[in-house]
Amino acid sequence: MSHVALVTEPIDVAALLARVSSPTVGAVASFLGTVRNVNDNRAVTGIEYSAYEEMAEREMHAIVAEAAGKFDSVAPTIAIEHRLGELSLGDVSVAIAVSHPRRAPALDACRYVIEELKKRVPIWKREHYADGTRAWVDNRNTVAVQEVTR
Amino acid sequence: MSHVALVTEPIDVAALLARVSSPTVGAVASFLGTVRNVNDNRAVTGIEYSAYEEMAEREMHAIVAEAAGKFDSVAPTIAIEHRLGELSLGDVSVAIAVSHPRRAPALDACRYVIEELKKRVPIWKREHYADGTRAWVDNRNTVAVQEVTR
Amino acid sequence: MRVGLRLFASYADALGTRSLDVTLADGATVRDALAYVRALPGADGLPPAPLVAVNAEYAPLDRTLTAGDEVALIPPVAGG
Amino acid sequence: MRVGLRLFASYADALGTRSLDVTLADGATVRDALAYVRALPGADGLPPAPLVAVNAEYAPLDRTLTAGDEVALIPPVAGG
Repeated sequence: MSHVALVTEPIDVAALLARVSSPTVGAVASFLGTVRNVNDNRAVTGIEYSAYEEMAEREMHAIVAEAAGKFDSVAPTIAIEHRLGELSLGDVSVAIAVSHPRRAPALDACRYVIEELKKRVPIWKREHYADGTRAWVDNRNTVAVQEVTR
Repeated sequence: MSHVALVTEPIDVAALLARVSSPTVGAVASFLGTVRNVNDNRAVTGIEYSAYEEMAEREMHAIVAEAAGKFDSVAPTIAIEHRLGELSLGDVSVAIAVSHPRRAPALDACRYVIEELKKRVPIWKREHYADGTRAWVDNRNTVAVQEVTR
Repeated sequence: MRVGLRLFASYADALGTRSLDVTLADGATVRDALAYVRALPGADGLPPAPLVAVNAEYAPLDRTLTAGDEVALIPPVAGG
Repeated sequence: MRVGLRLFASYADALGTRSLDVTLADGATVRDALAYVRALPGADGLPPAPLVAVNAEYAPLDRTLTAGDEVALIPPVAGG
């Protein structure tokens, strides 16, 4: 059974992996997003995440449904949790776990989920900087920077 | 610091993820191989893994070194543990955790490590079947089947 | 007809509110709801073409609204 | 000169041993070590061109061996 949740407590990654594990799968791919101490050359001290919660959950369920038939005739089992509220450095902001009988669909679906989540799930973040300032930051610039450095 | 080990006790996945996590990374990609209850339409009851241990460790270190410069100018941090001995259904046979400041190199390097590991690290498995028989199984057939079903 | 407007993150900061009930003409579209928002104080902080969701789904500008709809302006997302 | 041979998994089963010390002519290559193994009882269970490692690294057939080398026949791998 796939699982989607927005949570305010720390994400229990081991429990998320356990949710998708079973003797019928051969592969579990996962992705964790974590709060980094620097972004765009600014020293970050924490991040505050918020969401349009009903819509975020709906979009995550839509992404799970899309992934179901995209990589193999057998659907992967997918669990996604995104944390909201005040996060500290090193905290896990998002955890995605995907299992499948075979590794290629597990890896493909895991990547699909994080890429789509970053494009369209209505979640926002405000970074807190070492100099005491704060700023709303979005995934467009990050994507642009990534593409330049590839 | 990257980490490579062959182990006989159950792999502690949370500890492996913690090894590569730090406030300097933004992404942790991981892959777990688990013992599946069926392979090639035969009911599997367990798998026995063995290795040419010195060489397996050396090859895993070589794969880590190759991944260092392959996906980004910043090297990913990589931890790999492969279990040896008798494994039961659902047990984790291999765990790979890869962290990087950005997600694309983390995901790319994680996939590179599992694909290369499956091609060249000298580890072998004998499957035990529900009918009491055993057979040596290798990754060539699995790869062929995967390519046909894609 | 009355529809609910929701604002989030930087848009909520710009307009100083997170939700408001507004009255639009029957048959109004997403475009009309956006025009309403643009007339509010602080709306110069919004981009030229913000994304919009109706009842928690992305919706095009020509989507016709119904009484009771929830119209949300969606800032560039930052999940992950 | 003496070199060590190591066998693993299905190859060890086929030949009934996991390691043996053998004497090869000075200047012998991986190909010569393989020829030695092929003459052993049970060697018909090996494939025509098994992979070989010398001192824990994959090595080509024409690699010249040195006294004390460890020559391992590597069955198709199954890690993961």
